[in-house]
Amino acid sequence: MATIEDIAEFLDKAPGGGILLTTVDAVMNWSRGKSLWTFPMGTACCAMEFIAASFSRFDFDRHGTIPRPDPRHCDVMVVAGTITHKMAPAVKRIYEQMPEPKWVVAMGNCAVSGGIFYYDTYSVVRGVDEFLPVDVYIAGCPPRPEALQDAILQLRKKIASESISPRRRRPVASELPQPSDPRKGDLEEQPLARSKATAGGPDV
Amino acid sequence: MRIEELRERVCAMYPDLCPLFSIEFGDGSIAVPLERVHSAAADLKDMGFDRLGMVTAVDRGDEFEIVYRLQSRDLRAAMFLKAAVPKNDPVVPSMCDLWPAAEWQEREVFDLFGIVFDGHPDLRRILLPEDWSGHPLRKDYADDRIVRRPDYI
Amino acid sequence: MRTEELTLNLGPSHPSTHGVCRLVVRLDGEVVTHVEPVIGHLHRGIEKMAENRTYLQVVPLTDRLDYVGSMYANWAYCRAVERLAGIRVPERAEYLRVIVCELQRIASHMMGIGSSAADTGATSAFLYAFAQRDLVIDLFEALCGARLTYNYVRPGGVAFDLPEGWVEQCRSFVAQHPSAMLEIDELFFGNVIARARLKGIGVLDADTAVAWGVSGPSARGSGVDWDLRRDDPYSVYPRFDFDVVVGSNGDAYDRARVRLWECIESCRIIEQALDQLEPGPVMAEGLPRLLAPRPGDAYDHIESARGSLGVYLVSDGSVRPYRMKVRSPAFCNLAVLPLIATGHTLSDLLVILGSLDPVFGEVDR
Amino acid sequence: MSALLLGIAWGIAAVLAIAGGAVIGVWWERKVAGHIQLRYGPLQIGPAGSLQMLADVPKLLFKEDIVPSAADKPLFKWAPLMVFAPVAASLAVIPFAAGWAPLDTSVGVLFFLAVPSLEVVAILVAAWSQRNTLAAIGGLRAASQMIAYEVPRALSVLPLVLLAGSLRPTAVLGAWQWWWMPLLSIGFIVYLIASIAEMNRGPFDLPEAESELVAGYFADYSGMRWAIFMMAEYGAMIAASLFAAATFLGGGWPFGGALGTAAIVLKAALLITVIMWVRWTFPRVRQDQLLRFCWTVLVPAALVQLVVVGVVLPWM
Amino acid sequence: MDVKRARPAVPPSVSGDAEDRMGLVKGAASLAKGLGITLKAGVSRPLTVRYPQQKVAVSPRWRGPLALRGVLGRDDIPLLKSASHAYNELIDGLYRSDRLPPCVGNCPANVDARGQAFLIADNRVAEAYELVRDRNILPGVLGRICHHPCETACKRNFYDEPVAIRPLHRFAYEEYRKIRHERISPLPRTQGKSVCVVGSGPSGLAAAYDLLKLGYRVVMYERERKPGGALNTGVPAYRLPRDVLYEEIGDIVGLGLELNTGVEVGKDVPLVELIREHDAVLLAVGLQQSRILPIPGTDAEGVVGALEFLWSANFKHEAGVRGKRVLVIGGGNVAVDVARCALRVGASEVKLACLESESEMPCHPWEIAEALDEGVVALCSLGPEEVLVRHGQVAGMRMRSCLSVFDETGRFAPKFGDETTDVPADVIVFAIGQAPKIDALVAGTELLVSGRGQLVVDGTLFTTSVPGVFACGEIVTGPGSAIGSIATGHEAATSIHRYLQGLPLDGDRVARPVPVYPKHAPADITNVEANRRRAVMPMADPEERASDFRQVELGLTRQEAMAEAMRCLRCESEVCVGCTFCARTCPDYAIKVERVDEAGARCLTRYDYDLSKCCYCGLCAEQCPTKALQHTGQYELSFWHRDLMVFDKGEMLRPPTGTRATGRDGVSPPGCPVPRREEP
Repeated sequence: MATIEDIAEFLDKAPGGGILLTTVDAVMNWSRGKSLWTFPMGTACCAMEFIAASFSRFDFDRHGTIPRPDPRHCDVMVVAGTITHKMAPAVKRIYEQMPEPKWVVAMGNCAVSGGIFYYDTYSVVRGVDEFLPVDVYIAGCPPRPEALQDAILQLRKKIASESISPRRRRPVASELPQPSDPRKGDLEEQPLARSKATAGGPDV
Repeated sequence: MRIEELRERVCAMYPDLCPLFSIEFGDGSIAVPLERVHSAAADLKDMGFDRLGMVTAVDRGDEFEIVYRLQSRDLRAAMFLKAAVPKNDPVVPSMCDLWPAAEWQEREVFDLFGIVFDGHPDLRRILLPEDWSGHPLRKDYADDRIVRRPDYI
Repeated sequence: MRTEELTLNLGPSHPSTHGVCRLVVRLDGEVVTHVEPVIGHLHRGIEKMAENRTYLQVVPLTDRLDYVGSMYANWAYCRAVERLAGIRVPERAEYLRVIVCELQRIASHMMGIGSSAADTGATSAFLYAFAQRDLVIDLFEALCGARLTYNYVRPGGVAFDLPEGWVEQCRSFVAQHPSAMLEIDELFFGNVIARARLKGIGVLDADTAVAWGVSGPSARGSGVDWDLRRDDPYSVYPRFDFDVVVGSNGDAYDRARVRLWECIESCRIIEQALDQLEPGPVMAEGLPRLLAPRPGDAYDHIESARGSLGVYLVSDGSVRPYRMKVRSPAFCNLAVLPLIATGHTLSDLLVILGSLDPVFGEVDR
Repeated sequence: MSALLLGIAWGIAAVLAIAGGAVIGVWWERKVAGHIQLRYGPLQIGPAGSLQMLADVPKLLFKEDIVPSAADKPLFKWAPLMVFAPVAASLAVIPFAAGWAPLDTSVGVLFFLAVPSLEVVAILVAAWSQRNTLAAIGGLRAASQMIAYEVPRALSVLPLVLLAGSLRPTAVLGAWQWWWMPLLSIGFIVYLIASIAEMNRGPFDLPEAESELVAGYFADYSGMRWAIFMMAEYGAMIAASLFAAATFLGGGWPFGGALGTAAIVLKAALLITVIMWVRWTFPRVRQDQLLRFCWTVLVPAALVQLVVVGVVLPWM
Repeated sequence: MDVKRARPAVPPSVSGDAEDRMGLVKGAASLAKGLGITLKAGVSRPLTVRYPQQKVAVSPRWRGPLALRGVLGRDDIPLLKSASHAYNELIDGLYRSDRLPPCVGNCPANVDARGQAFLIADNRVAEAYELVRDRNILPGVLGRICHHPCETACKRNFYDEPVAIRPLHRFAYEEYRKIRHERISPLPRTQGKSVCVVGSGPSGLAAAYDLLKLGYRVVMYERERKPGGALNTGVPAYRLPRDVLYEEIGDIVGLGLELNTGVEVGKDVPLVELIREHDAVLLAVGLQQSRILPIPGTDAEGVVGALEFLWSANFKHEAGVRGKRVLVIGGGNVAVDVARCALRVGASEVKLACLESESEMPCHPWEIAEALDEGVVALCSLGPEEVLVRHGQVAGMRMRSCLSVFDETGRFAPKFGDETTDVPADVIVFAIGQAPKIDALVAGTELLVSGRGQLVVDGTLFTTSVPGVFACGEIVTGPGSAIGSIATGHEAATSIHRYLQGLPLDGDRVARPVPVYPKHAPADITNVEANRRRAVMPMADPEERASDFRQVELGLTRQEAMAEAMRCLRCESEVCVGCTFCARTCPDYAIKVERVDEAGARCLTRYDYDLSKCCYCGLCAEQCPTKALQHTGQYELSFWHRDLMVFDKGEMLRPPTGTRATGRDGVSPPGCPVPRREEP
């Protein structure tokens, strides 16, 4: 079976393939964007909103997005919930089980940065982007189901700019800038209100 | 049953421990020496405390305090059973033979405090990964993965 | 013929483990000979964090314990703080707490029943139950501006008074809910396949339930007639007329169906509470910004959707708890899983797990 | 030679038909499930989301084709086609119009019952080749289930053959009388239930039970290979429904000609809808219950039907 | 689903039928029923809201991401400035929109203390003074003697300590007096009508000031030789130096007031004449008579009323108590004043006896504390029974122990015990209240006087039984505070204005709301940073001060006052002052606030809000004193990069319209991380 890489390579080399490649890209991106099957990597509260998003009131299926329990059939991993150090290897493994092309949505603040579990806890990973390349971050604790649907619509925009050609491809996980400092989301620690007040003036 | 009645019954059973029975915030609590905690628990179970609601520990600085919450459906009463556990050799008799409910809860206390339960059938970490080092609910637990909160109130 | 046991690893991300639970199962054919739940995949160290938060700042943390029933953890925690700090809660606040917690019970049981149905493959029943839950969530959103993590019950009362029109909205929900429940009852619990799947599965007898510390609907399904709302009455519960629903067989069917009837009982309580609701303050007066209870320890518990949810607080007189321990019913209930699931098939194992209705935020804390 | 050419032509036609049918079927299933669940289902592409599959198919086609390193690679790669082929073949004997079937053989009914059974082998191959515990369990379940339900399925078709006096589907259709419908109602229901079990659909979807085995015997398949499994499943559903429409339900009756063919398709679509409706209503049965149900209810019921027909037959 | 009321009885057993297995027929029926239910659902209307075309109406309480309404350095707060007769509407409007600062709301005269602090912190002290003077006509005076209900309600009580509003009044006055001559000039008389005010106490002055500003001619009569009413005669000089009082009244005279002192209306000038002469008359004569208990022995020598005592102490610095033992009866502020004055005029020993227990004493706690500092002895829970007389001269007082003062309903109904004590004393001063003395005043007019000698006055419109004659101050309200009297003066002035303009007196007139503020438990300030603490008012040494009439409170320095003004939280202004309490309350520590404090250039320099840590609990916005920090209703919050989720000040100030999805402006290039935008 011809893989997408073969086609891309052929188009890259073929005369006039550039135009064709653009067309193929457009078709592929449309198709991928409209058929984002999600793997619900739901661990905590956000998983409830993920369920709500797929159920009667919000109905993810309208967007062509259906949750599949098997990572092999999925395009997007929605990390919904807190990821602990104990859970992280499993998440990474499931991500690796997903076939390319694949995307990651970090749903909710726990998945984005640890959120409320950022400080003072010993077991929470401060954001899944420490070990997964995240495409869309959703803020919220938990985000509304609409926010998740909005993120999928935003992800479509991102997909629309991608290409099947390796030369035009988006950077894959290993090429993305790796988070050097796991605490990058943290505002640098400084005394609470650095006051340049006149001598003796109160802080507040 | 009111707490005062409960105190009388406990005092009748253990005259020597009666001064250690305190009533605070509407709850009765008896502190016993560590070596008597199992026999006291067995006696209290015979008295009617058929449920072990909670097993936990508190790091009191120089020693641990192991706290059992006993509940009774028939007596309609609840009380604490507490014992001080030395920090250098934290070994507590397991309550699994009295209440199987203790099994997981004692594993949790072992996991988070490092208190060893003597006679527990399967004492392993339960919440943290097997290869974790340290017991995080101890006050002196140090872990460079912890980001300290800014210190202001 | 020589057979060999098959070791199977389910989870930690499995569609039917209701969160992040890993089940290490040994199978003889399809029959489970041994199962060990491996929990802690969602252990976030909330108890440690609470030692570093002020008493008020802990409330949002408790929201995240049992994320299907945030109100309960809020309430149990606040009761412990109130006991420790000697705060008297205004009556209206107590009524509001009862109303929101009974609504929360409905929302949580909808999830429990629904996932029981989904475990057996009856997805549509799950969606119908979830549609009812959505209505409750709408009520909560109107009340406190959040869908899941309410931060509504606070030490000293509740955060907000009812918005305009809320009582009517709530009444219309309560009025239609029992009939919707009966429909789900007919669709799922009356179904011959569901009965065949759930009846006689995972039998837990009453004595074992008590000895293992099982509480809530899971214990009541076994005939343990114990409900803190009635037997250790707190708040204004003694003022309401309601029945404690008790099963008899202790199987998955009874556990799940007790939940369904509890929802109908909750509706009764809510209606009575709405009738008795009087205007008044919803927050105790004169609370300082930073609570600093006197040193000591206190425990208080409430009947959550999963059982008796207790919070044990130790204060050292400072503005932060010295130690917080959550006695989570889901944790204790889950401990009996190996006991009752052994000998059943793999399919039943997940049904039994579902009938215990664990929420791993609370199990792992 | 011409037979081979015809065969190839038919093969292509069947693949296209099944692919088309599956595309429509998946969409229709999502719509049926959606509306039963108080939601819409696909809505964005095409009218009422009917072209949703146009997006899904290219995506699946060009997904990464993962072959697990532990898998038995040749078997793993070919298993989907092995599942697909019998289903495609079974379509050939269905009488789409009065007196015409693509492959009008005298043992057509037998062919229809026997060929899809080969799927069992393919599913076992697929399940075993993955070296995945869940898939293995799914494969085992599928095997026992499919073999067991062969019996009532075959028994339920037998009365038809008896009544028609022929194993040739066109002949069965030709001999069909409207009163066969009430007469064969038990057999029809047994056939429907057995077919649902054969095609591993709810409430008999144990081999691929989402909530237990995640995806069952095709757990490790991704992209197009998995799509072929899905197509085979829908193909089996279409084939079973078409066969039932063409035999039990009297084919084009009450119309003839092209209208008759349309009627067959319509009846099959109706049956498919019923199968989906059932799927989204009921819980799943357990393995032992599934087999017990087969032997204690379905087989006796099919036998009763046979006896009834046997009693009626001499009076005809 | 249909809404029908179904109340099924709970079945005796939830387990259902006894047998576990259903029969074939029942089983099939149950399946059919199930199919029926799903069919019904299948043909009914889906519940789906078709996002994004349709959107669920989000609850108005939705706790979305935070946004700031305004910030220090960019936005000014609104000053409560208005013509006096429209001031009520202003306050009422603020109250209705829940934007009334507690200090303003709790002040009887609704003085804009927030505006004062804002202006002082901006180094616009004279403006601050004038802003305050519009409501509190004697800021310098009240800045010394006011019982400051504003500070009681101050939201800072909740966080640490209240802002020192009263000392700021005083500070503003001290600054203002340096430039007074530049800013005082007679106001134009535009109305052509004249009003006569009888009495130059705070209420009369307040009314006169308002009327002057409205353009009326105002003539004021005062019995004493110096103006000020009770401020002049009653308040001890160690609390209020008289030059301050005269100076401030002089300012009002400078604005055009015609003040006639030493003229007693009713004796020197008949009231009837004034009514005839002027378009309106305002009676603001106050309470001029001390009450003395009807117990045996009060006619003995050495029994004095508080007013008389204070008068002589203030003006003669001699009250005939030198070297004598003084017993003051009463537990109010006047009693404390008397006691402290008695010390200053040379009493050898001062005791203060009152019915109430120590915690119930009606005087302000700080007053009694200062008095105790100076050596006054308080005898609590004692009721006077009899004055002990020896040779026609007071020898002491027999006191009976008092068990409780108020009954369950809170009415004054003292219960006495059996014990009695004799307290020896040479002089007994009764400071148990005052009564009006208006017989001479109203003689010859048609003014109605009640049986108890009180003028009949409408309590809200301040009209009397004669049209055109109004009354205000303590003759209306009974004994009260200076600022309370001023408030009645403003009201009376409004009535007079409406009367003279021919407008209905009540009509569309708005009553000032009386908000009830939650009582705060005193905040724990043990761990509070030093720069959050309230400026401490320097006091004269107790030993030293008890001997003379020099001021006890020494006033804030300029630096202290500026710093204190900066402590103001500017409640309800919707302008963030960078108080950092949101950062302190946040359970996730997701907020960082920084501010520069330089007079005239105060600015919030940094407000970083980490959207990705926030748990949307709402604690910060709930306790934000200014209501500048508010939740928006947004919920579509998708971002390309984690760094975009830290909102800076500019982002926080963006109006919460549109979508915040994908970061700034929603148009970041996909695929690559976007660097954090620098602050402009």
